[in-house]
Amino acid sequence: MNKQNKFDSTIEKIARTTANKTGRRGFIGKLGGFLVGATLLPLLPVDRRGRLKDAHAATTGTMDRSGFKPQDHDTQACDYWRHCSIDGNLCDCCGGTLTSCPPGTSLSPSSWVASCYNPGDDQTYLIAYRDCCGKQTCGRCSCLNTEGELPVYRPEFSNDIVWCFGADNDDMTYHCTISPVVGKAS
Amino acid sequence: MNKQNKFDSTIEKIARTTANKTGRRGFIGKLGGFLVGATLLPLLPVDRRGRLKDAHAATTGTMDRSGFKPQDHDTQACDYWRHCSIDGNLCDCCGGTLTSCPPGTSLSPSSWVASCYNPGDDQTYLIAYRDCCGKQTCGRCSCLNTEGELPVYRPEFSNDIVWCFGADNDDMTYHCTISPVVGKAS
Amino acid sequence: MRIFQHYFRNGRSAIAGKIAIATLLAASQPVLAGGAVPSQLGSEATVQLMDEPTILTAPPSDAKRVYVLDPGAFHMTSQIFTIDGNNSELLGMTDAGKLPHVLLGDNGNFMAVPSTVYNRIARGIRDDYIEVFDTRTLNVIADIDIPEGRFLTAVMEHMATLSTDDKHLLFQQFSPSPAIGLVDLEQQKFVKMMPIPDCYHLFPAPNQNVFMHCRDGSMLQISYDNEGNTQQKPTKVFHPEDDYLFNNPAYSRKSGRLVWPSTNGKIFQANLSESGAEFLKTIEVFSDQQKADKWRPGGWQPVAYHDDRNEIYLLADQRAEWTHKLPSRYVFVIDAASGKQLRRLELGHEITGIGVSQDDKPYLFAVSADDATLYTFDAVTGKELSSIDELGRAPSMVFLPRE
Amino acid sequence: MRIFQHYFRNGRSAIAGKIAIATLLAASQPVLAGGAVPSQLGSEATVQLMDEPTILTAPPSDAKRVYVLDPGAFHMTSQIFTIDGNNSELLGMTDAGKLPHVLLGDNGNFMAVPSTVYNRIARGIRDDYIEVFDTRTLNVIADIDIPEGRFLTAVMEHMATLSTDDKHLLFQQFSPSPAIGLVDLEQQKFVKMMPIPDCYHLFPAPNQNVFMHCRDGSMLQISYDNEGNTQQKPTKVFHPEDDYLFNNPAYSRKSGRLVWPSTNGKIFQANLSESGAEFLKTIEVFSDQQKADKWRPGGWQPVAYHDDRNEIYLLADQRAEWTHKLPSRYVFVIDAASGKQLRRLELGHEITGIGVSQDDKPYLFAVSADDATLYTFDAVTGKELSSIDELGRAPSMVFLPRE
Repeated sequence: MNKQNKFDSTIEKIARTTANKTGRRGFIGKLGGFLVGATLLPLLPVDRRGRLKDAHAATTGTMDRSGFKPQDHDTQACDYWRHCSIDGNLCDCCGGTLTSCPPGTSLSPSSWVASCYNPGDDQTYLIAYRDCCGKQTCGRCSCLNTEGELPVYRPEFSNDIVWCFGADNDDMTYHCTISPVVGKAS
Repeated sequence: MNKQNKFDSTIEKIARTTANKTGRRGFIGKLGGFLVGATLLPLLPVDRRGRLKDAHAATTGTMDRSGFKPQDHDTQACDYWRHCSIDGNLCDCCGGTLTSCPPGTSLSPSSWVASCYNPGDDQTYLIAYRDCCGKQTCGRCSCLNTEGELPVYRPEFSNDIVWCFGADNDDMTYHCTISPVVGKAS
Repeated sequence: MRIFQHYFRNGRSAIAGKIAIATLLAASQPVLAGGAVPSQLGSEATVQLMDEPTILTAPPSDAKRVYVLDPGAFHMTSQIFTIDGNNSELLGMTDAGKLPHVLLGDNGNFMAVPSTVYNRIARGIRDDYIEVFDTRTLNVIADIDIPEGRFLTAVMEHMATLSTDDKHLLFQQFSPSPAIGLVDLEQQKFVKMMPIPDCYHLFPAPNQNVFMHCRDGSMLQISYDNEGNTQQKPTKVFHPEDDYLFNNPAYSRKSGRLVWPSTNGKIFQANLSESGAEFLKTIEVFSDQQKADKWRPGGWQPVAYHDDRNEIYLLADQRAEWTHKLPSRYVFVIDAASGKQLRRLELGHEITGIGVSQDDKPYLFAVSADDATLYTFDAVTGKELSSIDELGRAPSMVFLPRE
Repeated sequence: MRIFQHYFRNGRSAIAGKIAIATLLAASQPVLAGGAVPSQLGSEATVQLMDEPTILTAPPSDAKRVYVLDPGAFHMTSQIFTIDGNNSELLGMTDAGKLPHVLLGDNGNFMAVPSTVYNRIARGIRDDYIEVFDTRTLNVIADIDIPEGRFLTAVMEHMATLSTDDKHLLFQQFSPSPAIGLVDLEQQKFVKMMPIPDCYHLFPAPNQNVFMHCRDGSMLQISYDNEGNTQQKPTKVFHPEDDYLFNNPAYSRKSGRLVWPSTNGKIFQANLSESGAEFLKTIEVFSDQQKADKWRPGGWQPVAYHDDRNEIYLLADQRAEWTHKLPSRYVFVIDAASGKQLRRLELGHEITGIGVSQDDKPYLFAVSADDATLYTFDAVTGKELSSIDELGRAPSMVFLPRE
């Protein structure tokens, strides 16, 4: 319950930051304040233990109504902490990795963001989800996580959009999602 | 076992008829002899009891390695006797009926044939399977029946071909299959 | 109705013309496609049958006609299932491309489907278009080219709409800049991308008006003429920033009633008309005790509204925060005037989206993406009446005429 | 190899040219597609990351590279999964249209995929084409237009083929008349539809020869020149009419060995070369006792052949007659010279199709359409080594380099 509260306050902070930068009633806010902080953070919770490849990689860790319960050891499970706001397929199960697109896809430079809690170091990080585009839906490791996910009128937090803006060849087609870290969110 | 033998001999009869008409080593034979007989037969095992619509029409009656075991009461099950050589979807589950295509599809005038045993009257009938075309695969009531089904080099008995030759708009795309009767096969 | 007849008179020949061009193109290829019956197949290819195969036509639409959309999970192709909701009988299917909209016009007599395809499955040349189908024959009666501007999201019912008089179709563009695409259905042609500010959803009102919801919590009223010139007027802010509204509100083209729940259990309502937006008192759905018991709304298409009964149907379950898109097993029926809970229906299945028929013996239609099944309930008693399964990969939305 | 390098030198620019044309076409539309990052998204759209996202490249192909094809059930789109068979690791996916072929050339360095799409999902304008992919980047290195003549059947491995030198690609037409489509891969262009009699499958032999199997039980040897002129010569009849051959025989482009089981448990073999077809002694796979116990072959891709070990792998199970397409749970390993059963592998899963790696520690790859899973076994001991699941809707075939 404590962690949940902490998480909520992070999301609220993002929302307020956005509002502050642009005025509550402005159009779309910017995460500028965040980014400055983020790029100064040298230590990242990147998993350096190598990937725990499970040959039998059925979709696991699916969220239910009891909420998102993050773990920090299996990047190919839906409940891996960085995936807290992914509605789609983990690229790690599609020929990519946690932060790389599969061969033959195109990486969109645009992203939606969420604030995810890492149980490994008890810290919260900002994740910028990027879609790998130009192939049909991967179909493996399908996750529906919605931690901090906002409606479409707050597009920068919405995971319902095909986030392929700026992808090669104008391919607005969804294949899978990677979970790179922007930086600490608190 | 008796029925199985009877069935086999029917298939063989078709094969021989085909061969006789065109010579064993000719190209593709004709079912001419059959058709003359068939069109003279007035009595057909058409189900006149009305359709037994099951609101919960999951795929049922799927064939296993013990072989095709026909029944004569549920036209929406894979094991309904007329479907003995269907590899695909029953139009009866797709908005059509046993002998009608669903709205918006096109009916191919071409067909593959098989000889199916009707347990209701202990007779064997020739069925000319026709594909309804121009929409993507229906997906409901998927059956893989292969009673009397022959390899592609005997195309008139092969259910692996997209049988949309002659369909409207050249749409060589498979939606579902109907099971009209040609006539008695013995 | 006039438009519909127009399609039949002129639309058909327009389509036939397109197909003729396609055939000409094909004929310039060295070899034709497989249209003709191959000569080497012989007589069995056109064997004479004792049965008389036909192509069916669906019965006319009624209040309990239901369309179920399976867009998959952002897949490149979709299926729309036409179902007779009286008895859960499947009447036919319609194909569409990536993340299509399903727009029912003329009391359900036609269906317009804005759609997107690529010529190499998920890459290559993009093509956006609107197909109009006769809902009895499921034949295409118009195929209208539009700019490649559809905003591709998990399907949100009101990101495209027919005007209240069925004369126009409007669809939303997000990139490269916000706009509404205006399509003239009578002329069967695209008119213009009409620039707008950063607003979302399209709720039509009479006389070429449409309302959108903007990021700041206000609505924007847009009047447009036949050439796509607009006048735009904002309403007041009607909901706080931290009440996050669901992506799929209920809106009645007939009455102009907008019913919009938030993830924390409030319902915002407005009556939209040419003269503006009239906002109603916000409903707090759950009691303090229910909130303490973690009752919250959830699902993809979580709300339906019955015009004549003035009843709101809301999908809900006991759940943690931030699980607002997961399915629910219950529907709370709320009086839209008083905000009181009238009854709670236990559906017994994991339901993704709901709709209610607008007749006086209403049925509640509830689709489960998990089960790929549409369940039908008596909307008053909550009794399960029938169901139909095998509806594709992940059917997530239901559509009814006149809603 | 030469062809492959050619693609890299020239193919790329050809493709780039096509895309440029596509862009020009798009630019003539009133509004462009969503390629640019929408201005209204602001800086978060291109936020700077601590991680460095990249696009991966697969390691070079080896003998244990496996491709699994999921064509669905006559669906309009397909997926091809690239898998490192050493450890069942998925390396990437490739899209294709309706009932595509998977043709591996240059020891697995490129993959050619003849495919078919329609511009309105399953109707409208048909487009047949061949895409050539670099198997490391999975990028398209050529897109070759062909006439709309592909014979659309549940995918049969040998209805399209590369020539033994990878210079040509051949595909089969059935309607309106039987023919082979000849494609020049070096020139990246379609050459000609070459008329043939009523024969099926394409088994390439050196120096522009290809063999087909005809309805009467003979083979037809076809020599073709670069312009698509043919010389055709029939072989003797090599199997009786009532031995129904499976639709998917095993054929080694390397050795010219054709291994073709019938549904009643015989195996016909031939060595195909420029000088003709040499037919080997027919193998009777099962003993009288095994036949009495109803052992019969079955599956969609029921046979594989290991060149150096001269071993035949045959999917089989105890089954009724006329169940030849249902999956099997066992593989019988047969000495191709003596016809003797060497060993029987119990797979423990319902297997649809098999392939074997051509190295000296061969793995048997077995795909289950029911489980949507590829299982990997030691081909000698039969021990299950690994598996990978969630491979689409109904993956039914495996392909390996050099087979």
